[in-house]
Amino acid sequence: MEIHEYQAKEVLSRFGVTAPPGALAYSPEQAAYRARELGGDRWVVKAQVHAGGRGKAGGVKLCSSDQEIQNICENLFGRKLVTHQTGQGGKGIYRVYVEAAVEIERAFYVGLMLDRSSQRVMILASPHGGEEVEEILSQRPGSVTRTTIEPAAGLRDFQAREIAFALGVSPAVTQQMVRTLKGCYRAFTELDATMIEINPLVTTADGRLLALDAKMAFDDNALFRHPQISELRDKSQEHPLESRAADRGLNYVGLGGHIGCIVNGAGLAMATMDTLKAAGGEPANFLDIGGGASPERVAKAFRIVMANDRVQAVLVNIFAGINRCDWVARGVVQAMQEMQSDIPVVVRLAGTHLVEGQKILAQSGLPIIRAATLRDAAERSVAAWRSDQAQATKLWAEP
Amino acid sequence: MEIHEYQAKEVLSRFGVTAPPGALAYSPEQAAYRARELGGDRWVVKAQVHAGGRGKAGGVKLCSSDQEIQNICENLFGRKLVTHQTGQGGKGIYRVYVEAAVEIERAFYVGLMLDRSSQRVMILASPHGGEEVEEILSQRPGSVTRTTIEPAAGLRDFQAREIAFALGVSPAVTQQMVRTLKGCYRAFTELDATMIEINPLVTTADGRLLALDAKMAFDDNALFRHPQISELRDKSQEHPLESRAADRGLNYVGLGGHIGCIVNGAGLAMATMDTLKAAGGEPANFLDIGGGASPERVAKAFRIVMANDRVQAVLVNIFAGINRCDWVARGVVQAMQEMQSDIPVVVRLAGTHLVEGQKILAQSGLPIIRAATLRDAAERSVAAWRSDQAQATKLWAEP
Amino acid sequence: MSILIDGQTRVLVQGITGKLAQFHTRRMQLYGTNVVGGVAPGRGGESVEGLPVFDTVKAAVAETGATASLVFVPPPFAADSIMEAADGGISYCVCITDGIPAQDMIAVKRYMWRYPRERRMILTGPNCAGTISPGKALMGIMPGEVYLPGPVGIISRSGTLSYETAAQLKALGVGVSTSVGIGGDQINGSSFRDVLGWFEQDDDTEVIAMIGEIGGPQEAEAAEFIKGHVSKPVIAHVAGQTVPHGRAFGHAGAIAVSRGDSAADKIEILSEAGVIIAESAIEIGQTIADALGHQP
Amino acid sequence: MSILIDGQTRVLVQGITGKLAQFHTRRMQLYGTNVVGGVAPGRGGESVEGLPVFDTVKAAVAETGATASLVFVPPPFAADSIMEAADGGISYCVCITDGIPAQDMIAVKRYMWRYPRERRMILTGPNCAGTISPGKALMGIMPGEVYLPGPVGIISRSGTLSYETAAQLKALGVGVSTSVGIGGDQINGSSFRDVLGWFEQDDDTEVIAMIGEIGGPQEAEAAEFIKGHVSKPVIAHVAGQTVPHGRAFGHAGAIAVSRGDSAADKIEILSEAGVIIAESAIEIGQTIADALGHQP
Repeated sequence: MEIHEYQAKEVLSRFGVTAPPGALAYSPEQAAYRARELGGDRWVVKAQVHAGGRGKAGGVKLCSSDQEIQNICENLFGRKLVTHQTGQGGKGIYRVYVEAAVEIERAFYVGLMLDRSSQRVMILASPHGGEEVEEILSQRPGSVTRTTIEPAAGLRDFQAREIAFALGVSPAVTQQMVRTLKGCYRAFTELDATMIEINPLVTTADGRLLALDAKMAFDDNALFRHPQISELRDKSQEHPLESRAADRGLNYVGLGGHIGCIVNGAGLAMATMDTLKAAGGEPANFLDIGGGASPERVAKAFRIVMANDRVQAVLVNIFAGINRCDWVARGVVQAMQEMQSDIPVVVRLAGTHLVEGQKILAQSGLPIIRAATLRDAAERSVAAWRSDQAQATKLWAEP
Repeated sequence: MEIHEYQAKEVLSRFGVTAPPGALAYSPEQAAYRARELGGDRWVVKAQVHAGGRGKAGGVKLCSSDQEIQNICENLFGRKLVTHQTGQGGKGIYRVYVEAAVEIERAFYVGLMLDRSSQRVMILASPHGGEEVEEILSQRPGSVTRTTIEPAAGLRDFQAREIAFALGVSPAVTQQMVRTLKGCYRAFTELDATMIEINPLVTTADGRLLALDAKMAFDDNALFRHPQISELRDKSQEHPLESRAADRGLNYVGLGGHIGCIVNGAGLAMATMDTLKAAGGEPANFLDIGGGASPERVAKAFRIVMANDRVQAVLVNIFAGINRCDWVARGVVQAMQEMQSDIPVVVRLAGTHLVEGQKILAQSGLPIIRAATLRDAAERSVAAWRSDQAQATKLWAEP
Repeated sequence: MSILIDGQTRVLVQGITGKLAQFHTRRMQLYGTNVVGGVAPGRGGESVEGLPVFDTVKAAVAETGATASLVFVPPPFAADSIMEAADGGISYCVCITDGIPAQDMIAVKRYMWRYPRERRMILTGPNCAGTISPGKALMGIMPGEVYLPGPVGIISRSGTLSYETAAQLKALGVGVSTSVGIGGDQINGSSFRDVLGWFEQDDDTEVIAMIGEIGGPQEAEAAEFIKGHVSKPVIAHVAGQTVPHGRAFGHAGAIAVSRGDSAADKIEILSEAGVIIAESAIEIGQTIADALGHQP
Repeated sequence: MSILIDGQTRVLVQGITGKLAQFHTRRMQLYGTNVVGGVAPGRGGESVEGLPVFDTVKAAVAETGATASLVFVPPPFAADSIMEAADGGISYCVCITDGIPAQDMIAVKRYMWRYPRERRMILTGPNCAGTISPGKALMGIMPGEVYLPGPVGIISRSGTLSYETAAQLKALGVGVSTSVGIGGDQINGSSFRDVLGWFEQDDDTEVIAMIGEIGGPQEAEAAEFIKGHVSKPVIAHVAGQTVPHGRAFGHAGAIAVSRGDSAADKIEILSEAGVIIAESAIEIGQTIADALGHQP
């Protein structure tokens, strides 16, 4: 789960990470008012969307009067901000953050993430703040310090100091850097974060160390123990279908093609997409129904896939282990009976309770195109989408 | 550093450990008033002293009226409570804790300490609550569960459950036991405790798990990061000279003999005591002046040793490494010049800046008995204490 | 032979009182797995599927002599159950549970280090289908009927894609020595590398199939290991060739963010290490069968 | 030969800008120790006693090639400095600092486990006098002039009592191969056991003297180890025979609370392992000299 910049700054401030004074606004008038409240004569107005690259996309503006803030906000609110991370649809701007502008001396990149090789938390730091981390890693890999943290000991002062010295900050700022990094690490572990990025982390002319931007993402699997983090969820930033699927325990990701996919298991789902594509089709989505899915969950998955109006054929590919083919078949039949759509549906079942599943499909009387293997399923789906009825329904030997 | 039962209960309650309702009183009247405030018809009145074995020593009484409480408290307040842990002097009773009496079903022993073999925190648990741990360990060693805790993972639920199952509690109490033990472990690590003992930890007829007694001791070396724990110190429970020494960075323990000892290093100090005893003397104290002692610190040590009116001779035994013989000599001379005592003083110096130290002693004009070796020092000290002037000052070869 | 489990392995089921656990316990018993008991704190003394239930792993091990354990415990408590198995004398643990917090798994890995290597438990998973030695024992949730006994060792991050592989092999009359699911999470108990090493030592395994996917360093680490330590032919498939950069698809681990994470990068790295690539998911079985045919 | 340090060992001083550290750095230099630099965060580029000061251990190691480090850092920061040494490529670290919280040392021990055994730093101390290989190098705070070079290996929990031992030996004309202070805290980097193993391997050490005291399991663990692994004569003294039960005397570790903690218990356990006991502190030197005389 991701949160907004202003939320990340508030969360991190509880761990000793400092940022310039700022305030949230839900309308252009409120933004201007917030600026007057904050005082000063230069402010940065920042669209609060869940995506990097806001600056380049026009979502971050420096203003020097409240009138200017209001004008800029009129243009931001309600718009979709399209950055390199949002996809073409962009993300809606419903909140802006108004922050006192600061005199930047130097700008650093600091990121914390899970390092899968060492299976520890790792801190990346670079003196090239403001650039995207991918860019830094590919363009200036030598500038990046990587520090892995031992869970039994936590982030040590010496490690934080080494980062500070590598970034070349003054002794006074070193103290603040140690506090900031240790705060980030505590926030990461205590709140089950998966990513914290402060980019840029800046030193100011008057010797302060401030987080100018902050991003945090959290481990969905651990939200059960952080209700206060769950409350920060902003559904306006999520894809409506993905959001709806997630609320039903389904893992859905929208894509550009026309063949809807319902699969169990992430690996098989990816392989199904790969195979569809190789057969000349394009998946409309990724969808993993997960393990132990009830007929109801399968029916819900079906409805979500069909809610995408680009879908012109549906492929259900289930290799049941912890799932049961009979339950899946029952869910498919139930959803198709309800929906009365004439979009062709290909179903490939294998594994646990296969025979029972096939029987349910066969006895449903629905025009379900059955397939025996993954290859078969992909080929029939592409044929069905191309309305090649003969190819889609060619005979096959019941396994 | 040790704290009182009522303080330990308050500290542990912040970590989810529950105890019966109770209140502190500084006088018999207040104790009776507290009981009325608490309500109920049976209370336990407990002398708050830093020592185990209060019950057997008459420091814990069950009362069933506020008049009875007042009578018992009249007898407790101001008295010295002598238990098997206090030594003959006992510890002064200046506070009592009044607690609602509970219907005990079963009583357990639970203790957390540092296990030096595994270098981890260890939990000891036994179903024989209420007995002293030494007694349990020697009389019923088979009843004791020992659980060592991995610092990177903390006390795990399964470990706490294993303890609960070993104690044979019901499933409902198991939950409370897990919470209690995990709370104790968190308190231990977060507050740098060296010992937590809940003895007894009881189940009540109505299915609650309660700490009836609680003891905590803290790592003096870590008090710098726990000011709120330092504030719980009660000097009334400390030996005045030990307390005075500790405030001056000196490690002093009073003993029963007549030869005052001033030594550097705990190992040499113990060896000096052993040697004195073998030579027929009895040490009046243990005193380690520590490392890098200034002349002022040495002089302070001298004054503390002399403040014990049992002292009839003083032995200064310094093997200087991080210390300096010249500074020690200067401190001894300074203290002796001030104090003008006719108690004989034996000084043995060795190590860093020995020659300078000997010169200072020689030039002081004071009747200092010098010794070259540990054997020599011990023999001269015993002779001096026995007023055997000849033996104490027999010639020796300057090293 | 086979690796990790065989018909003699005495298996416990942790969390046996759960519905899914009961269903799969019964299936494992039908398959012939030597399931000897279950663990469910507070339910000690009960019985499930004819098996005794214990309060703790230690008690279960003492009574049943179990050496392997299958963890079917809900995510908030699963890490604790794995540590209990490690502490209770279990030598091989499979964790099926999906959705364990990553920080919990970090703690599990560090916790397991407290035991010297020679008596440190082996963990596979979490978020995996389990391990099967066809014809001998099934410890997990896979459909046993799609596996023939045979010479192919399978290691897979994805459960269903490993079933797919076994089914394709069965259609070609080729069987499996052992199939090990290492799980789809970011932090797992054993890596491709670890299991490659065990298959290399196993006399019954002639070729090894690695079913990988986008994201994470495991395939590259495996390639490095194969160069120096694996003499048997290795066939690999990498799922997710069509996944757009930077998107997470289901598995917590399946996200391509840095160099080496994409399917194309992984295929290149594996090829360089001499691994035979099954480009398409529908050709995994055939590619393995071909490699077996080319065996000296 | 000698153990841990010799005249070639390149030594860093962490916390070199402190007063005591400077005093003892000068003394070590006078003794002939090859001190090559110091570390003091934020003071990089300065110079102390003619030695370069660095901000980090890593930088110091890179510049000076140091392999050993002496930690002279105040207690609240000392644990951190030890971990910095372990991470910075130091292979032997002596921590002099007295008063490090026990929980910090627990973290240090666990932190050091992150390095594989073959490149894991050896730590002696904290709260110790250091290590001296007489005539070669002194890394610590002991008075170098009381040590003669010779065949006796000394291991001691107490600094001053090890000086006493060396001085008694010197009076008898007997010298020391290396003297190692393992420190007076409850949790220390190396135990009697560890150092006994090193002395057993050292050709220049003919007999080993163990200076123990009341409290803790170390002497008993050493006795167990000696039975199986030490062929050289071991002489032991246990200080604190007159200490009343249950009282802590100075050293955090020196408190007799459980069975096996008292001096009498320890002497019994050590005797059973064939260790020669110096009952009285004034006879340690003579007992060692006698053992040397009885050498085959």
